[in-house]
Amino acid sequence: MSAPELQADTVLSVEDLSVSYGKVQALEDVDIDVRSGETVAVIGPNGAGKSTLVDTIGGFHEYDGSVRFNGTEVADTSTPELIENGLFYCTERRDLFDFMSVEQNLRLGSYLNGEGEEKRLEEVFDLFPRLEERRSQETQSLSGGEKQMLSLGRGLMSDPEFLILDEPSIGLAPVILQDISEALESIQELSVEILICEQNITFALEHADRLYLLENGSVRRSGTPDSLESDKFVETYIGG
Amino acid sequence: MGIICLGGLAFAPFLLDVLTLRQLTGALFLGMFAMSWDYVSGYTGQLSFGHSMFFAAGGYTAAIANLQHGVTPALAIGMGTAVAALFGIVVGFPALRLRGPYLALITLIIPLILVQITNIFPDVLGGEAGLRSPENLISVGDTAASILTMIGFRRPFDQEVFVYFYISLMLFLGIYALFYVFTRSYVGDIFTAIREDEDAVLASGINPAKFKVFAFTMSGAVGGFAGAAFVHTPVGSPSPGSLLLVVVSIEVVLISILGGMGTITGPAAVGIVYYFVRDILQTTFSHVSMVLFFTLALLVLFFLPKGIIPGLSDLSRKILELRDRRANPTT
Amino acid sequence: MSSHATQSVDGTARTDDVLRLENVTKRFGGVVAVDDLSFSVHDGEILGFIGPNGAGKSTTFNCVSGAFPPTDGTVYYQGEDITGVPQYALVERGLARTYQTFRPLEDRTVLENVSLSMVPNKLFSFSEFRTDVEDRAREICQQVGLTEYMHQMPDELPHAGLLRLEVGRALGTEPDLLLVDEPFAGLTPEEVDRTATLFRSLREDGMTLIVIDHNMHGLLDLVDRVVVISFGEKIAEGTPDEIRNDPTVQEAYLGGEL
Amino acid sequence: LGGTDSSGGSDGVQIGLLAFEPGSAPQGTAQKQAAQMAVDELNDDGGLLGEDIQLHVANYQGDTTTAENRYLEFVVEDGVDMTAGVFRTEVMLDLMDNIAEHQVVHISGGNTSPEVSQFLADDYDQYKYHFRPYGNAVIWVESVAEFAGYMHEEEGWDTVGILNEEFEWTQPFSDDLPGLLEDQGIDVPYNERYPGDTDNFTPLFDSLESEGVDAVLMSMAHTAGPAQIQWRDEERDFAIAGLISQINDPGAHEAFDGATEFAMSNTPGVHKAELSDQTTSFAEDYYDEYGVYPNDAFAYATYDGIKMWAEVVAQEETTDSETIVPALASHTYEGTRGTIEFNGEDSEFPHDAVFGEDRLRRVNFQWQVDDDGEGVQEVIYPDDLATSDYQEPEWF
Amino acid sequence: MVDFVGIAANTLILGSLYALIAIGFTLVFGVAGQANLAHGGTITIGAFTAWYVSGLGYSVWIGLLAATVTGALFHIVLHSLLVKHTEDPVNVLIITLLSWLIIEYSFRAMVGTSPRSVPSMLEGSTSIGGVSFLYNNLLIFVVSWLFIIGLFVFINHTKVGQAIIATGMNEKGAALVGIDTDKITLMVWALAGILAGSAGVLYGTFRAASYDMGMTPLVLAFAIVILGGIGSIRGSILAAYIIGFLEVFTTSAISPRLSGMTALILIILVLLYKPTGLYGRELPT
Ligand SMILES: Nc1ncnc2c1ncn2[C@@H]1O[C@H](COP(=O)(O)OP(=O)(O)OP(=O)(O)O)[C@@H](O)[C@H]1O
Ligand SMILES: Nc1ncnc2c1ncn2[C@@H]1O[C@H](COP(=O)(O)OP(=O)(O)OP(=O)(O)O)[C@@H](O)[C@H]1O
Ligand SMILES: CC(C)C[C@H](N)C(=O)O
Ligand SMILES: [Mg+2]
Ligand SMILES: [Mg+2]
Repeated sequence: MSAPELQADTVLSVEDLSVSYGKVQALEDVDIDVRSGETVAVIGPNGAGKSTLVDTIGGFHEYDGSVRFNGTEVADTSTPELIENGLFYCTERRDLFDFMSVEQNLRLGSYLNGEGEEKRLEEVFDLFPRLEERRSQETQSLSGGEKQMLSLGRGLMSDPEFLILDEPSIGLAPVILQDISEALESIQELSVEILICEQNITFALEHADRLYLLENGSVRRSGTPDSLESDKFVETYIGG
Repeated sequence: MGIICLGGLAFAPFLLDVLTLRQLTGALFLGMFAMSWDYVSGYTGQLSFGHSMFFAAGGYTAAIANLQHGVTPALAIGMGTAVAALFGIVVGFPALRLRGPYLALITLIIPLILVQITNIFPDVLGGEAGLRSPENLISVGDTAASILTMIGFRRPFDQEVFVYFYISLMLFLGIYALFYVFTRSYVGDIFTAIREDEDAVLASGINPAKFKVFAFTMSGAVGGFAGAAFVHTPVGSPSPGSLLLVVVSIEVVLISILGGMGTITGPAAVGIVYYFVRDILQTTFSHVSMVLFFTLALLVLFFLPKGIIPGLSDLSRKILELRDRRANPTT
Repeated sequence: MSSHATQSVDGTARTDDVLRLENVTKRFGGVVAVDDLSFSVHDGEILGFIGPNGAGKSTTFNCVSGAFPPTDGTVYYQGEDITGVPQYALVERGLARTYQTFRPLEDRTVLENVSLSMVPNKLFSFSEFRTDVEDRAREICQQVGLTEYMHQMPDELPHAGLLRLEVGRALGTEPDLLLVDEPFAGLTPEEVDRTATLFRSLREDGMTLIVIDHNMHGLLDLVDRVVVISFGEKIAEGTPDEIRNDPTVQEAYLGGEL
Repeated sequence: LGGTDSSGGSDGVQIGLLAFEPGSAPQGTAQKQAAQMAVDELNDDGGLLGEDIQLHVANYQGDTTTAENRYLEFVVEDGVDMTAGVFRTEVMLDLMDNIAEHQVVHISGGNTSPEVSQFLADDYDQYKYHFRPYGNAVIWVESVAEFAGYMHEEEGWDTVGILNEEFEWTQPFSDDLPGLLEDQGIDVPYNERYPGDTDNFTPLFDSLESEGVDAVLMSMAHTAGPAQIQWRDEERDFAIAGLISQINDPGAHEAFDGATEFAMSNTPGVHKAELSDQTTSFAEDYYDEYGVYPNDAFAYATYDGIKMWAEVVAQEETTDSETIVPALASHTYEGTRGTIEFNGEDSEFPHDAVFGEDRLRRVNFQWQVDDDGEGVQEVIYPDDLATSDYQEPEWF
Repeated sequence: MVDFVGIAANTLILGSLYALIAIGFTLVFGVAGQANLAHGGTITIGAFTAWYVSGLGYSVWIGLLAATVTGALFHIVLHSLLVKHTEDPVNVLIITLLSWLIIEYSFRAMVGTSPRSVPSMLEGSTSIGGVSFLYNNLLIFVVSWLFIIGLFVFINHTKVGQAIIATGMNEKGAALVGIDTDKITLMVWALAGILAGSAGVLYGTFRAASYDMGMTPLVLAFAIVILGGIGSIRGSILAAYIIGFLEVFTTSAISPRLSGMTALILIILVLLYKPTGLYGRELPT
């Protein structure tokens, strides 16, 4: 049990969460929380259940246990309501609108929050000039990395207060990764909470205030980057 | 289960009255048509909404060959099959370029056009009325007739029904076996892979085009063969209503889906049942019969989306599991 | 073999080239995805193929593997001009690839997925006995580390599992040259090592590989040689060390020293 | 056990009627009602051969396979002594072989193509079981042509278009009608056939108008609704006549929401035409029974056919086909529309009813609206039967 | 003699009517990926609603209004009761086909086989440049275009319209940006119901209402959608006019017997040449 004063500013709290796909138990009794202004990373081997976790938080799965965002249970909230409340989730598969232009995709990012759309569009283009170049290209023909940028850009268009990123570094060239790192930092400055699932540990350690290590659907370790870096268990996982 | 059904079919003439037996003969052909659809559409996922073109190609060719050119029935059936196979090739090629609904539309359109063509050339193609029935495949010989009389089939009508039932049953089983063997071989694996993802098939070093054309050709040939044989029996005639109209194509699709796509057995069995259910409703409910019939089909499909046969076996498996669990409550 | 193998525009070609691209260009409307690209791959090597996002790597793979023909230029495989030859025919000739986005057949198990790639591209064939195929498919599953998943459906696989399945399916076609698109994406370092080991062992067995990836730790440790492209053009070529230290590459791709 | 001889026929005289959608379609409903009335009357008079007649009605849904199944149920299962009905030529053609095989008398009630009697002309012995107590389309075409000649004289129909629905029975309208019209000095610039599922007549009517026709002669049995409605709504500048089967039904005016007004058609019988001294009494009895007047060939001929057959059966004291067929073929019967007699074996159309002054006749009527706003089928030709003058649409 | 002005006039009217029918179909097809064959039944429902309402003594305009309601209602019920719970697109196709047949045969049992005339929306006619036009037909043209333009603006220039398209492309993606996809899908169905219901009324005033009136327009709608390219409203309108023209032209200038055929043959040729239709996109695999 965490201390009462910590609970006060908990934005997302996951308690005793279990999720299964038919016979496959993907998550078991997971407890995770994200507090105001924090960046939290979830790391762990392939198939650990990271995507399942964030998918559940995004409202796409039925679950046992409790997942509360801003105090309300996700199961009782529709995905649009979650977005309305400031959550934005960039999925591992990106889920872009393939036959729309880059710009249309971005604009739909601010579907529920049309105010300041133009300004944010400029900001996204500043962050990813490549997207501005490809502004009217059909999304399906973008390269893998370009799609990843667009996915992030679309997330930013909603002016999120709480951003979930599932493997934002996947398929990105090192140069772009640096850009994304910078973008993430500037988002962090806006006191937006961020929950990242990452495989790229260096990237995760660099940005996270706290980390959770997930394995076989359960949390094995959690703590600050410093506390974890010296952890034997994590070390073996990171593999040096 | 299957064995009981087969046994029932084999002894049907001794179990059913002569008119029901005659209807069963017609139902067997519906089953053959449905199987030919399932072979291409159920397996490769290339939806054809105009399979009647093959039945008609076979049936009309055979009838014209026999009626207008005096070709013997057996040869005429062969010619019908060949022409239908040709249709299969002709449709198979666009199927290489067209996917999903695009292909469905093209296949739907072809019989629509054919119907109009038969109307434009009523002299050769018989128009709306269809052609007269060509010669029967065989006639009941004297010795056969006397044997049949001995086992209780006295009237020539009864004897004819008896003989053609067995002919149809042989064709039905032959076609079933043929499709069964093909779909259970690696060819079936490739067909279903094409249905799932053609690019994955390409990446596996298999040319999906070749297999698609093959599927259409073989399905067309078999459908055409059934159509050609059909018109040479006393139950069938080369008319748009029984071979060509869109309704025929749609019924075949409906049967296959109700029976379970990609199973061959399902469409074959449901084809037979379908024929009888429709007829029973028709005679008992007259003009609301079709409303009832389609509502029934809708409910079946809604509650057993995978079709009757797969759906029922799923269901029975579930019930068995449940019973197991009840039997050993500890587990 | 063919005379092509010895003649070349820039004279860099060697007779043991498995694959050679000459002046390959691919345009999509106004976009030039691949721009006059030439390079070659030697027999038995593992070539790294890198470049920024959108540089045209996957497009190059597509042009080579027969997904679509290049707008311009020629592709030679084992000395023969294969420009525009359809993919299935190339697979039959021993050129296979994996996709950046996975496309398993969702309706069948992992084992059956792998088996399919071993099925003959013939309408009537009795030569392949199903048990043989299955044994071989099992072997491949073991080789790529899918033993425990053999009888599961693709949608039950974790990310890495899908990736292995992708490789497994390609292996089923018994390729001589394998093009791999981003095999390390989303893998843990441990998984990256395992995959790299698999590639090395394939190479031991005589296979040639081209690998695209953005994971520089994983890739540069694995490959013998690297070709770097940017905006569709080749900007550098050399050993991993040369590439690591190449200022152009650092600027365009690595974003500083690694 | 299967295959036993079930054609008993011991439980009274039985009649099987193949009707098209009785209860919903006017054609089948008329057939069923007329047959029922004939049978009831016969039974009231003591039945046939000392027993009551039993009527079986089957809906064949306009489909050949269904028709064949129902037909076989009649002859094989029920062992009926006679069958009647069938209004589609296409279906009838298909049944001819079954009739030949089972050798049961069939009295048609609606189908009209000469192709049907062609079977008898080609092979009388095999197909002689079929009778059609109202003739065929060739006669009808003559009657329509005669009417057009009359209108040519009276109303100045100098140019006439022909438009036929694509069905077997309309073939004589396409083939024979133009010649018959031209012989009378009528110009025929337009002669087309259109698909039976047409519902857009605008372009067709445009073409007719641009040919400057005074009238169009149509033959159709399925598309009268849209054709009539569009003709009226678009206020087409030509009269419409011919053989429009659906508007021969006395309920058509109401069914088509009044769109039939001013349209004309040709029929073997309509209740206002005093074709015989029985016409009115039959029509009124029928009206009393069912609340509608009898319809076209479907009601009159079905009724007459059954009565005529019963008369022959009573006379021969058997229902056996081999006795009945020759007897019926040479019988003369006073029916609701005049005297029925069948063409002989060697005529062009064996077993179709004979037409002529003292035999059957055909009439042309027009839908007119009476003072109460009710639609009435007024006979306008031939003169001796006419009940009203031709009315020109007010928009001409 | 070929009457070109008449052909042009008829094409304009027919084409707009076809377009109205087809875009409802394309919306559902493009957005929800569901081929709704019951669209043909909706046309029948719309036409008979207007027939019934005008039979009660109200104006056809009220009938038109009522038909938009019944059309939308039918689609809402169909979708929420059946289609929503059916995953396989092929099953959706067959289930909607069966629903259509049930509607057809129910009307057949209730109203019978004979066609009914829906009163004109506006009586009388006028002559423009020597060709006479029924006011009703001009109205069909105008009303169709009002619906089409309204839809066009809605789809392309409103957020909800974009959400409709987005939902069609990627449902999860749409949910991620906050689109209530269930609501959108239902809305699209209702919208298509409105379009088909009113098309039924227009069709009824133009031709006649009958139980099987949906067949021809549905086959054409299917053809139009595919010729135009799935999901493309622009393509549908163009294709509707092409098909309308061919039908009118063949009937008037070649032979009525070929009227249904030329358009069909053209479709085959176009699709063989351009498998994704005029404005089509590759189907996502
Ligand atoms: N749709 C599904 N059906 C069945 N099992 C699934 C499904 N999706 C995921 N799983 C299983 O659930 C477990 C967790 O998967 P998840 O995708 O959440 O892992 P992950 O940590 O995100 O992995 P990765 O790093 O590879 O993305 C895995 O074992 C996977 O096989
Ligand atoms: N069909 C197409 N139409 C238009 N542009 C295209 C098409 N396919 C690819 N492109 C463009 O070509 C460029 C190269 O794409 P490609 O997928 O080859 O990049 P890549 O090097 O594989 O990048 P990544 O590492 O991000 O996967 C990109 O800018 C992409 O947007
Ligand atoms: C005029 C109608 C009674 C003709 C009928 N439909 C036939 O086929 O012969
Ligand atoms: Mg994941
Ligand atoms: Mg790529």
